[in-house]
Amino acid sequence: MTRLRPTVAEIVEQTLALYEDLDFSYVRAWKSKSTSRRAVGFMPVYMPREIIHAAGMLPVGVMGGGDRLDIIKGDAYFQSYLCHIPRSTIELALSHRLDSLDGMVFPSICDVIRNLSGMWKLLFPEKMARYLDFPQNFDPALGGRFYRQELESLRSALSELNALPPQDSALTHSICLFNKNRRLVKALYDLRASKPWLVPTYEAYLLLRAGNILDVEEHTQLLEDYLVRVESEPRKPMDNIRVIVVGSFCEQPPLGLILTLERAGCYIVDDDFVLASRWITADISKTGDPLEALVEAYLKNSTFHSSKFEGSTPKWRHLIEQVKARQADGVVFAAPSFCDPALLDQPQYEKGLEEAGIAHTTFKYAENTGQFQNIREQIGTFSDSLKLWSEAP
Amino acid sequence: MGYTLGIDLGSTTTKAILLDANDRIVGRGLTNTRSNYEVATAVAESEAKINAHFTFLKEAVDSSPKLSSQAAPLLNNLENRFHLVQHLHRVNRLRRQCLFEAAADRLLPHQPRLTTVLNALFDQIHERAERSFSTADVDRSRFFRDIVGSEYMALAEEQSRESSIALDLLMGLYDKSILVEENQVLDLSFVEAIQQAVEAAGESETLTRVQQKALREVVEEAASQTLEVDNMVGTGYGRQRLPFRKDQIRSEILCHGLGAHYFFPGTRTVLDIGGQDTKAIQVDSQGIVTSFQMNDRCAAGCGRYLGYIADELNLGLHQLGPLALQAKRPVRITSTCTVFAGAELRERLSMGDAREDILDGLHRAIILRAMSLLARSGGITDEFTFTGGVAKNPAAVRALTRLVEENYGTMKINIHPDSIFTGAVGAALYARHTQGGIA
Amino acid sequence: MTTPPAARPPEIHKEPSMLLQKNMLADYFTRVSKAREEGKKIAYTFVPGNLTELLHAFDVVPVYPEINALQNGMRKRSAKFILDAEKIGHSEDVCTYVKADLGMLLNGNVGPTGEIIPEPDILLLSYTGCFTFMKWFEILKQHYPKAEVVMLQVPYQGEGTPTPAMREYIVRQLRESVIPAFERISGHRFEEDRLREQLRRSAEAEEGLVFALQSARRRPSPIDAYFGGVYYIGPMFTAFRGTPECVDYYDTLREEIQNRIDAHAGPITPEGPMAEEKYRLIVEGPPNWTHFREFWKLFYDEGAVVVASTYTKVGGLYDQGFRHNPDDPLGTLADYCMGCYTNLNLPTRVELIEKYIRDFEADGFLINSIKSCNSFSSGQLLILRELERRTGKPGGFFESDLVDPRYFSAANIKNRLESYLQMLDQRRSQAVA
Amino acid sequence: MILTAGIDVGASSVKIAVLEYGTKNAGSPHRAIYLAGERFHKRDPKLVIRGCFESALRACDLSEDDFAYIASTGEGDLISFRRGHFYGMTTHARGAQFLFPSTRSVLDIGALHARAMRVDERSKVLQYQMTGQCASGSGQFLENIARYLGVGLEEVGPLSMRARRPEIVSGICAVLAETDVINMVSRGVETADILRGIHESIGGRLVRLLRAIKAESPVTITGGLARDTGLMAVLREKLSSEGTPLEIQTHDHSALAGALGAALWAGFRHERLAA
Ligand SMILES: Nc1ncnc2c1ncn2[C@@H]1O[C@H](COP(=O)(O)OP(=O)(O)O)[C@@H](O)[C@H]1O
Ligand SMILES: Nc1ncnc2c1ncn2[C@@H]1O[C@H](COP(=O)(O)OP(=O)(O)O)[C@@H](O)[C@H]1O
Ligand code: SF4
Ligand code: SF4
Ligand code: SF4
Repeated sequence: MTRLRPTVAEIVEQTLALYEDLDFSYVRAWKSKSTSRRAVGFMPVYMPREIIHAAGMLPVGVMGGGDRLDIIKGDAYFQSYLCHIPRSTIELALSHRLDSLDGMVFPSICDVIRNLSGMWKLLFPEKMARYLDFPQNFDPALGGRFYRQELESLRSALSELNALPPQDSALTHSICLFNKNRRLVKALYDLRASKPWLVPTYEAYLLLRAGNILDVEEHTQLLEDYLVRVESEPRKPMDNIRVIVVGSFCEQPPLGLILTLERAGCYIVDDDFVLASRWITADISKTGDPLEALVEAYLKNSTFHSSKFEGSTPKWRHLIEQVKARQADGVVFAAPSFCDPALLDQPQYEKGLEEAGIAHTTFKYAENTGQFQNIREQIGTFSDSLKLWSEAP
Repeated sequence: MGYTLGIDLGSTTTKAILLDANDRIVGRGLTNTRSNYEVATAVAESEAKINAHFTFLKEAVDSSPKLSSQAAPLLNNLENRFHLVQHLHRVNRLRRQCLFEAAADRLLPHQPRLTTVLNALFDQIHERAERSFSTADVDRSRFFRDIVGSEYMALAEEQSRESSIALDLLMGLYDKSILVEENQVLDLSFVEAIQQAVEAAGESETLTRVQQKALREVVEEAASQTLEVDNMVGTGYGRQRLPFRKDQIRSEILCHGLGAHYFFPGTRTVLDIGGQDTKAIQVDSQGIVTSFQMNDRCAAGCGRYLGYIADELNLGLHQLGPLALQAKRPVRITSTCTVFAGAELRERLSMGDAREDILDGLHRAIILRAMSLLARSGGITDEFTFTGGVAKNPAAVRALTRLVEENYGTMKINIHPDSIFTGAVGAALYARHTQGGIA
Repeated sequence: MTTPPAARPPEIHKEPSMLLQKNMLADYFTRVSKAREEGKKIAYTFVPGNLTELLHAFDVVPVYPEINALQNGMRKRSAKFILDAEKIGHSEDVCTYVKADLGMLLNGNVGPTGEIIPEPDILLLSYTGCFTFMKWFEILKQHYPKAEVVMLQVPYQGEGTPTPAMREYIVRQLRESVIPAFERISGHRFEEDRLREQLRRSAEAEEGLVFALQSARRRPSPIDAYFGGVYYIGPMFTAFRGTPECVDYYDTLREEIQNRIDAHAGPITPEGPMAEEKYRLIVEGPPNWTHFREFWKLFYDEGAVVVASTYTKVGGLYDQGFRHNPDDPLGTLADYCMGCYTNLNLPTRVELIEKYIRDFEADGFLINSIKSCNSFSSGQLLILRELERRTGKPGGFFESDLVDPRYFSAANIKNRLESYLQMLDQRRSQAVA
Repeated sequence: MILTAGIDVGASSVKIAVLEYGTKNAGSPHRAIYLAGERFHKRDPKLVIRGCFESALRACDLSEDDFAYIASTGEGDLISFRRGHFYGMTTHARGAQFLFPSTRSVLDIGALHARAMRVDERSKVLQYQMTGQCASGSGQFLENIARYLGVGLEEVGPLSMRARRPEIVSGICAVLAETDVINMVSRGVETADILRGIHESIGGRLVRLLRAIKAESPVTITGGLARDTGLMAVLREKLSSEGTPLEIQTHDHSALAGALGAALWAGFRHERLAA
């Protein structure tokens, strides 16, 4: 059967609809196909989605409520000096928008998300809520062993949801599907880096967000379609600077912010948005024990990140490498307000960049920020400063 | 027979309530808070007493066979006249103060011209007051400062155009003088003012000689009633600085809870949006507070936010809500900060958005903040009472009603016409009931 | 109103144990400052889940950046330090302990007592219950390139109980990476018996601490378990656990409290002895250090006594039965690390406070929510509601910060405390009527 | 020589600069021939901007067509008759360096925002930092306070310098400040001490901004608050006593630096486009 590839406009429309759907109707629809179907949500930044998928379930990335959700009850649970994502996530749950999720996994990223796991247990005792610890000790015999035990325990918790015993073959199969997906996401990022005018970050971002919810094969197909179609879009390069955005890994910037960055003269050539789709940087082994393969991928092939102990190579080194690889002109630190992991890293990054003579700029946002004036001014000046001065007075 | 007095020294307004021995409200006093809390308290108290005198007067007129037929217009007229007398008195004081400021050394070169301009300006204020106070509906929620301020501003603009005296200079004089004026207690007694009012009323009304005499008699009688205050309790933002004993001071949270219970015994949740703070309070069946939340020191969630916006638009506070109700395509306001919202408002206006549509968004913004506070205090339980100055604003009420319905379901929402006095009522109740030692 | 310069503030009341502790602390800072001269190695490490006994077993001198920050906060030095850290690019939003520490470093690492704190040889990243610790040492590592980071990851009790896998993970890390690293750096071989000896003394002192904490069950309570409590935990949670001085300290403390019990006396506060115990409260969350005395006085003025607090459990839940066990040295360290208060998940924290409210017959509970500390603070509003629902006791909520004076508003807190206590009064009188 | 105009639309006022721009060929220096600002005072900004621009035309006896390039900066969206737009910091940096060629850092303090920039000798912005979305400590904040105290804006500076015992305040809301100020007045705190306290607190924030960008000396102050001599005094004091000393300088035309910068960039851009 031949299938007509959707156009770029159609893909954008579809992904935007998914992004804006705070009711997760896709999940409902997916589940309605069979009574045994289950969906499990997970918080940013990383989740070994293969495990959920292999259990016959839909992994759903929950990334807060964005800028269209009014916070009515969520503030009842969080002080003003905490970041925004937990309150909007609670709001989603209290307003029954997450009812289609049979469980939630809270990966170890920071104390806020960690405590959120306990809050979930108190508020929704009937739902599965798991905290998933990641190793900070990267010795396979120590951290690796511990992480494997964590994964096993998660696996059995999941199997309680649909009473199906875990199967290694299923996990291997899932690993293959996600490997393919990751390769395409990587292709998308590479294309954007080489021809940023062709792949606006607005679109790339929506595509990534779609991957948070769509079934992995469907998403892979969508990526493929986009990559084929976008090549023939009549898009022209502009006089923009190339930047890498760092710090937006958990609470996501509002779409308006991404647009503002682009309009103020920046091509984003790398970023840490929706990081779960790119956390693992190489194919996960599809031979041998699949759990072991997941553990190994985490220990050896995961990206540098604020909630991962940096070990002997400071994170700014990785960032500088990234700047070079992506031929970026500068770095934009965009962190959510009150995000300790991102904000505590920033001065180190800045220092490293300064020593390397790489331009950078910093601002904070919240997922529901509606005012971009300040940011526009700032980013506009940043891009002005990088491009106006080639022959200035 | 003794009365109790409750004073709620709010950040924007100071409220006083007089309760009689049966806990009936006989007097209400309202004034704007100013730098001198004692003055604010004294003014509110005297306003409450004046109001009580009018209450007595009304009773006397109603029961006087000679006057009862014309009671309503007569009293209304009398009250307007009374306030005009007070108002003009203050206008004159303000005029003197402005002239005095204009004589400052650094202004000497301008002084002759300034004097002329100021006198012309105040003559007009005077005239306008005569006119506006005689037409029946004066908006009493606007204080001296606001009424005179906006007139002064408009007239000063005119004058500065005509006379080449800088607007900033004229406004500066006003800003200085109003502060001085406001920090004085009114040196005009009820008796003096009411007599002048009666004179004026006598001249204008078609009263028979007999009626005029009867009027004088009831007025005299009402004026001579003494208001023995047995005990008083102060509450509110500035309570710590009230010249009261410690046991005469109660937290505004408690007073609000009790006051809301007084008006609506079924109340379980109270939302109070005042000038500088917003409180969400849960009370039990006795009006005793069980939990509460207050906002941070940020104007974005309270009445001052709307006040600031009203200033930006050169509107009176009371005009804001009705305008917002006419919104057709509500605008979502993106700034949180009041000052930034003001800038956003101006920007949007000049981009062509309608005033009412923006206003609707601004009202919604403040109510959204209140919703979050309510949630933090424990949600909303039937019956729900909305108090504070902002409860007078119909657009705020509408936004609240909608959001409550959407998020907590249908329930009874109470708003009392005297709701701004809720805290003062609570305080007056405490004043009565702590006397017997039931603290 | 201003105080005339002649009028000195009233004499601060200090108990003998407090004076003793003050001396211990002074000695300690001197010891730290001299460590390098004496050829000793220095490890920086964190309070919750600290391995003090193990460090002592290697003759390594522990330095606790948190304690430095706290002490600097109490001595009103932190404000400047925090600003200095913000000047080099640290955000206003992040934990102020970190910034206070960095600020001190930027100002020559002169410690709270005026003595210089030497650079670390080891950054012992044994961290319990807080992610910021990890960031903190990543930052310090940039400043001290010569120091070696030794990682001991302590898993969080996400599901409410420590699992054998977690315990095994810690024990293995201790055995296979922490201890070898210490042997290498300190040049001393690991002697298990030395560690056992330390642990034995730890357990002994722990009995004393528990006696103090439990004494608050009496009416009137002879102690304040929050403001006073932070002193009582001082030696136990830091450099003294496992030492003979520590045992002595708790003996002194026990005697002092016993005397007050016998005399039916209330706690001693800096303002003088507490007159009448009008309210018995439980407090969750750390105190504010920059206005510690002011904060305490607000309670003192109202006759409010704190009978139990969670902050006094950040270095272990001894009152719930945990004791260091010399017979299983590494296992007991693992249990200790995992059991610290901020490593408990929220449901467990709620249960613990609920238990305190009942066991200590509290009239209500207060939460002091600390801006710095996501580990403590995130979720506290739910804790509040959950406790109110379960116990029917009203809760009060304050916000302040540990060492950043910008976030302490005495007027605000006073207002809230007063309102809260009046509310308690009202409910009490209603209950009587 | 060509004519350019720069229009800086701020939160509280519009500023216009008309420039005789000395092109490369002509080699003549740039010369400002008209500089003015006007406050919106609650009027429709668009009308004020237009009116202000027309006054400029009248004063210089020019028509719109005489300009080679009209550039906007700030909220330039409000200007329909511009040819190009430059971002605020780009223009303030340029303007500041025009006023003081030695400028190495710029601190622009306007009605709602403050921003600090470090610039190189070609007025390229190397690093910068801005204040956030709370108006506490902004120009508008100061203006409100002055109003509550019944003090004219131009008196604020001189008064503050007369303070003897500054009343330290921190982080108070720009709108609610009214009551805080009222409280202070009622406690008998002198107006001068209140103002100085506020200057101290604003100054502290500004110093932090400058330190955050590792500002270098000399720092040129631009924006309306450059006129506030009291604030300048506080800044001078703080910058000479805390950390590496920084020298600050203000110019009579500091408030117009943005407009000037825009007009300068306008000329630069025009030449590039023409080339
Ligand atoms: N007539 C009115 N119409 C609409 N809003 C009003 C009116 N009067 C007062 N308000 C609002 O109420 C606020 C003052 O409320 P109030 O309860 O008196 O405050 P406080 O007790 O803090 O002084 C004002 O800031 C204003 O927003
Ligand atoms: N003489 C003065 N003394 C003190 N402040 C002043 C003076 N003149 C103007 N200002 C301040 O300058 C601010 C306006 O600065 P400006 O740079 O024009 O702002 P914007 O560009 O944002 O409109 C006003 O808020 C006012 O507080
Ligand atoms: S935004 Fe930052 S602080 Fe908030 S939950 Fe995410 S990682 Fe944690
Ligand atoms: S976040 Fe809390 S536990 Fe962590 S370092 Fe800061 S104060 Fe300590
Ligand atoms: S955000 Fe605006 S309204 Fe809120 S405190 Fe700051 S200045 Fe005041």
